[in-house]
Amino acid sequence: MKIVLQNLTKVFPSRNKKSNEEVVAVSDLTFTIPDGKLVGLLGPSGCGKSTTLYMISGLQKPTGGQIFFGEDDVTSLSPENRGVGLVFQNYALYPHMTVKQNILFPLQNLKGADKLDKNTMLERALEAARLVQIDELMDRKPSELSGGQQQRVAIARALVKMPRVLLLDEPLSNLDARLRLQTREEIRRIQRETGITTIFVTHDQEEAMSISDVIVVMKLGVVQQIGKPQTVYDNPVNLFVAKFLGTPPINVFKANVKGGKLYISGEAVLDVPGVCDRDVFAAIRPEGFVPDDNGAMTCSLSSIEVMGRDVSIVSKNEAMLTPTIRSIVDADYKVSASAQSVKFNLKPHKVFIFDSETEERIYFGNQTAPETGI
Amino acid sequence: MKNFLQKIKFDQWKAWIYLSPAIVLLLIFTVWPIFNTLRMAFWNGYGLFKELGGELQFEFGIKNFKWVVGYGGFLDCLKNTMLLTVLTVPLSTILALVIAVSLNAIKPFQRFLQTIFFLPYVTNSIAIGMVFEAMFNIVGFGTSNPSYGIINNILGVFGVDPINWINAGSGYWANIAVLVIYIVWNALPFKILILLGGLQSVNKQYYDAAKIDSTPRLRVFTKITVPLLSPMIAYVVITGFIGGFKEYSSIVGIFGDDMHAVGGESLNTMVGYIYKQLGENHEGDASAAALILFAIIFVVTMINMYVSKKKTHY
Amino acid sequence: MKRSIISLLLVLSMLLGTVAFASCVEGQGGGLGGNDAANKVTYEVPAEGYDGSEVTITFYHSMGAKLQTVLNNYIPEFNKLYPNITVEHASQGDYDGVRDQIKTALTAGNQPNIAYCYPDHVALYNVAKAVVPLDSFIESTIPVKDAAGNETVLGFTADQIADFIPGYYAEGTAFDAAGTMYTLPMSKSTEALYYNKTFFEKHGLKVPTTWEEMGKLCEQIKAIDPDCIPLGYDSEANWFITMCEQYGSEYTSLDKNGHFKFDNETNRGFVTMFREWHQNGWVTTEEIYGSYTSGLFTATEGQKCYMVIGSTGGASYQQPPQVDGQHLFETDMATPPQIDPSKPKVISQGPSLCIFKDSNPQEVVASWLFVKFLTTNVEFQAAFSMASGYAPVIKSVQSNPVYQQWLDAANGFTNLTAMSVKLALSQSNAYFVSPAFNGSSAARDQVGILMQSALVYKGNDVDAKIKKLFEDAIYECEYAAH
Amino acid sequence: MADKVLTTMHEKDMQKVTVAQKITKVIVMFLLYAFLCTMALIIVFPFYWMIISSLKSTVEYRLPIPTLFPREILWGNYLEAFTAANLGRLFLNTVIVGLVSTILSLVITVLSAFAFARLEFKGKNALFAALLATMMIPGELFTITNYVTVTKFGWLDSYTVLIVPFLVSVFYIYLLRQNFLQIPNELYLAAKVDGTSDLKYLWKVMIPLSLPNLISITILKMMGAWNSYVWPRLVTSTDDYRLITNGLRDAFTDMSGQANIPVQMAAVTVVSIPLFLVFIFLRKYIMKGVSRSGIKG
Repeated sequence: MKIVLQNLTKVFPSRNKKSNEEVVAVSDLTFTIPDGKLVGLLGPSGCGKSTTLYMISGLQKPTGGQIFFGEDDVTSLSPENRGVGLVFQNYALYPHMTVKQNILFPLQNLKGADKLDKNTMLERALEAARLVQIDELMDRKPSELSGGQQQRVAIARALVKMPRVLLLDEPLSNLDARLRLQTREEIRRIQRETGITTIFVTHDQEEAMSISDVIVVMKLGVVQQIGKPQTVYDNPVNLFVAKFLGTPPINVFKANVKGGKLYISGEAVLDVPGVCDRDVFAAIRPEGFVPDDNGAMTCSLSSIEVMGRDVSIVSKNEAMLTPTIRSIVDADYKVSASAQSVKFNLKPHKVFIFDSETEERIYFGNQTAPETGI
Repeated sequence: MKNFLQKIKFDQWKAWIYLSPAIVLLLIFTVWPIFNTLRMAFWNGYGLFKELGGELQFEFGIKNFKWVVGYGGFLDCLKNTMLLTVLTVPLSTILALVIAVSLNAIKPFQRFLQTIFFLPYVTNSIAIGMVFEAMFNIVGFGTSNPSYGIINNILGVFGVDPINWINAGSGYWANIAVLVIYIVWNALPFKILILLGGLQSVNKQYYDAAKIDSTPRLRVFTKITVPLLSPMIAYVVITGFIGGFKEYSSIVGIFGDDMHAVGGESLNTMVGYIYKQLGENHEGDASAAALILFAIIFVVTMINMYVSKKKTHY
Repeated sequence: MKRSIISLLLVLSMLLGTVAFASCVEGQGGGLGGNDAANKVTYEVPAEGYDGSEVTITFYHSMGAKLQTVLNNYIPEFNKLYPNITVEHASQGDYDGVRDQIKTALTAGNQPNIAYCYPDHVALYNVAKAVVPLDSFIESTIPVKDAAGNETVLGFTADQIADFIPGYYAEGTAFDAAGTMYTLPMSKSTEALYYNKTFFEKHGLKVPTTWEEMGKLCEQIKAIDPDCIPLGYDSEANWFITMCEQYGSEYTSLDKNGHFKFDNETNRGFVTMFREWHQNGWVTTEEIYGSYTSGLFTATEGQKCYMVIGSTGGASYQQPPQVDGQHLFETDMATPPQIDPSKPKVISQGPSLCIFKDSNPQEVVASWLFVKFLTTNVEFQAAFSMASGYAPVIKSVQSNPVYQQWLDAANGFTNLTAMSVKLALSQSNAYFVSPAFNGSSAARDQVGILMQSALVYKGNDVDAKIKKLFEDAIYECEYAAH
Repeated sequence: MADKVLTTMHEKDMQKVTVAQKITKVIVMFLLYAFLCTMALIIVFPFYWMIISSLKSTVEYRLPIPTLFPREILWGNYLEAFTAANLGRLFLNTVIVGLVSTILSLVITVLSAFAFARLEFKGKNALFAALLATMMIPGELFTITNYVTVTKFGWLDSYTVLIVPFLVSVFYIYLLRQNFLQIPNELYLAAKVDGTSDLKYLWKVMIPLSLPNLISITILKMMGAWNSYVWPRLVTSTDDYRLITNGLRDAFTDMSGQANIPVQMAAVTVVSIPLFLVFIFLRKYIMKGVSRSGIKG
């Protein structure tokens, strides 16, 4: 089922009683989540992504705007009546119930046409447990499980009633690195298998990029960009999005455009046809650097890190805004570690320039703005 | 290794130093009285005044216990004590639980109502006993136009005929009902305090999760709230049982030293019996009865703990 | 043969005892002991009497603020005579408070020197042999010189003894067969019949002097005002005990082998009769009514009663209510009804004083001097009586002009207190004393309960119920006194 | 599973559900408030009675048909309560006893709780269990023996006798131990590594972290001093050392041993007010303390 958010706004009254300042957590959010997709809400902490999720679940009431499930306006519907599944950040498994009881719990609440008999419930619970591979642990209590296992129980509990929408709030944040990798693949797999429209919240761009059909990047309650992960990565609409996506992070320089050329530290590094003269920020993906002894851009070399198939060159430039320039090149390329400086040519589609004041994207050459929406 | 052992030894005497003030005081003001009670319980017919009056030799034996158990009203005392405990503990616990959950569910006036519910915690029990008596008392009982007391007046609004709660000729169960109301009233604040505190420390997400799963209110209460509060409930029940077995002053507060309504059945309790024996200088009997009471409380508490270990979660 | 001799001896000794008992009642105006004067417990009074040394004595009582003021006014008077005796005093709440406090204090040897007491309390303290028998002091002729230079004897003079109201004085001898004196009366009240004089005059009713008349009167009043309860009796226990005394039936005895004798035909008889009265709506009591019956007596609306038998100490509560400055009626008082009006019996209440033994004999002597001062000082007795509404214990107070003036101000509208004291004084030949022993308080409690339970019994098998109530009461008494 | 995707509410009329949901909420809220208010009235009524009784005349108080509001308001009862009961001196005593016993009690409780929560020594668990067991014994029985003891010590009629016998409360030790146990042991070990002494650690870490509990204990202890009656009456014989409740009971009896209840109620009201205030302002701490006594461990 598709979910439509229309001008969704959430304002929290200030905690400090004396001042009347209000905190705008989500501001005028409008987008549509297509049926059966896995959507990642992404942004730094405090960007309003969790609030958005909770408004979709019904646990928080929007201050303004509307939410539609399919064609139905559910804005003022309480969570009980929305038929969503929610996996909490710290799982909120009922500590006094076994895994089985936890998973059965939502089924026992079903009413009317959805009501199930005991055997069906057990079957469904077992099925859900098998899906997340915890069918061996059914009689344990949450306190006897590892973080990853608990997380899977939480997913099973959310899934078992076959909700119309599955919501996950930072589901991987409590897991260690290896488990996180493994679990996110499972989430992906489960979502594919069930085809439930799924929204999950994370601050980890890599996580979002790796499993989402669509990502929504948010900042201070405002949506910055919505799109397929690769599209957003390849074609950010502003400096924030460019900086937020990608590991290692994008390298940002103070630059200016003069006569259709991009100048960094006085060097003309790239042709930018169609851009008039102005001060800009130039952002270059690590993979956008091509080392070339005759390259247009000169940087002072700090160190070279060989990491298996890639080589990471760490260098410096006086115009840079990021602490160091990190470029990733093929392992075949050999730079002498004793060299003082290194020269690069740039791949035009890996270079983005932004207005120095609005930080909005300035397109050049064959770069075009991405389609908005999904 | 040697260092480690030294550390343990150091910890040992340090711990005892820290504990010494408490232990010294407890030895003097708690342990010695217990020992003294034991001594008195096993001296046949022991009375302090008898000793003061020059009778210095008391036989060692269990005559005091026999005397206590042989008392014609002993079974009544036991019955009343048990009955009051068995009635008041569940009632006050359930009521406190419902109030605490209700309080936790509202926003406006929450603090105000909280404060009101805790008021009995800080009041003078002497005054409140008098007030309760006055509320249930029928003045002019047996006359053609008595004042039925405020409680009966209120019940009258709902069409209930005046009930003879505590006056002459009142029934045993009416007396018990008044005591139950009074004891429950007295016990509520502490229980609400504990349970509300427990509720407020329960992670809100469990309730969010329950909402998401469309859990009906009653099921949230029985399947989530009660189990999550079970340690607090167990605590309240255990202390309630211990308190219930020591019930005494509430009965005196309403029915006076006689501990029964005029012409009514005895409402005496175990502690009432102990006090009476103390009042008549039968310290030996009082001590024996206290030991019997202790044994009962001990057994009941153990059963309670055993049950609550099985029933409380995590 | 042997058996008959024994029984003969028993009968003889009982006869002798009764005669002796009767004679002592005559002689002492209500005392219990006396036949065995040689066996009186004695106390060794220091040969030098009071040696003038500095001592501090403590006095436990239950006086409210008003009475403490009176006491504080007279301690300096006492100190004018004996400047080296410091008197400290403290209220312990009520009479039971004093008793409980002293009971615990005795266990640690920390008792006060002087205390308010009721005979039952003294019986209790006597188990620990803690109370000083006073005969040795009373009879002492050791000279004492006070600070004013007057030389008197340590004990009482014959005049002083004669000045005491005999019924009150005899209360101090209720503890053993020998009649050892353990207490001196401090301030006394009794029971009186309060009645609505206006109502009585209006309907031409006669104040009853016997219970027979009372029964008839109740019936009469009930006919006039079917909605009333003619009579209220405040204390059920007093009622029972007084009835025993009036009938001459047994209540309790000092006999160690059977203290509790009240389960007898006569007593069951009057309890049955009064139950009948209650069931007829003629009489109620404080416990049954649910509040002091003065509430009924002074009611301005609804149900009323026209007579109350209650303490003279509570006289002010029987004052007629005022509506728009007008008294609704006039109250008058009389001696409560009797079985034989020629030999009236009324109970005596109110505190006596006892002295506790102490390791320092001078403290005991000093305490005696203070007790003697409190009980024989006319001004103090007068002031205390006026402040408390209790009767003084010495006759000469009545000739004190200030006191006389106070008594003369008595009236049935606003000053019932003085009227009640007057009545209490006029009944002085009617006081009786019940034996006091360890467990006598249980008897008092139990007969009160018995009376209440019997009166309210609604079933059919009255005799069996009353029999059972008496048996239960005896069982509880004996259990308590074991 | 994938083929059985639920369509729980598709067929339902959202408008209807929303309205029904609103109505349910209103009804539930109404019932909640009605229940709470009824209970609150029941709880408050005795206090109301206390206050109106304190304003009645003795005669009105003894009326067979009690009045719900005094016919004539007698503020004089309050004046009488103040003058008759020597409340000033008793108040001072209560404050002194309350303060001193609270401070000493806190020290003893903190030290003991620390030993039980952090130190390892032989017989720790047995000792702790024994302490808890003493809570089960009817304390009334101790009174006589303790009275003899303090008399032998020569403590009667002193502040000492009011303070010392009740310094140790097993309940408070238990309460604080539970609190201390919740403070991670790592903090203590870290402090040990840094060479911080126990007392300094207690003062700098444990005490600040368990402050709400300590404040609760303080309040409960003060309230205890305020309400204690039997013991002070037993061991003191003059107003120099008596506490406030003793004054309440003893000052207003007349010769026939009957209490002047309206004046007594006035005194009770006066004496209750400081407690109410303390309670209203510090309710948070009392609640926290009691509820934190926790059961775990």
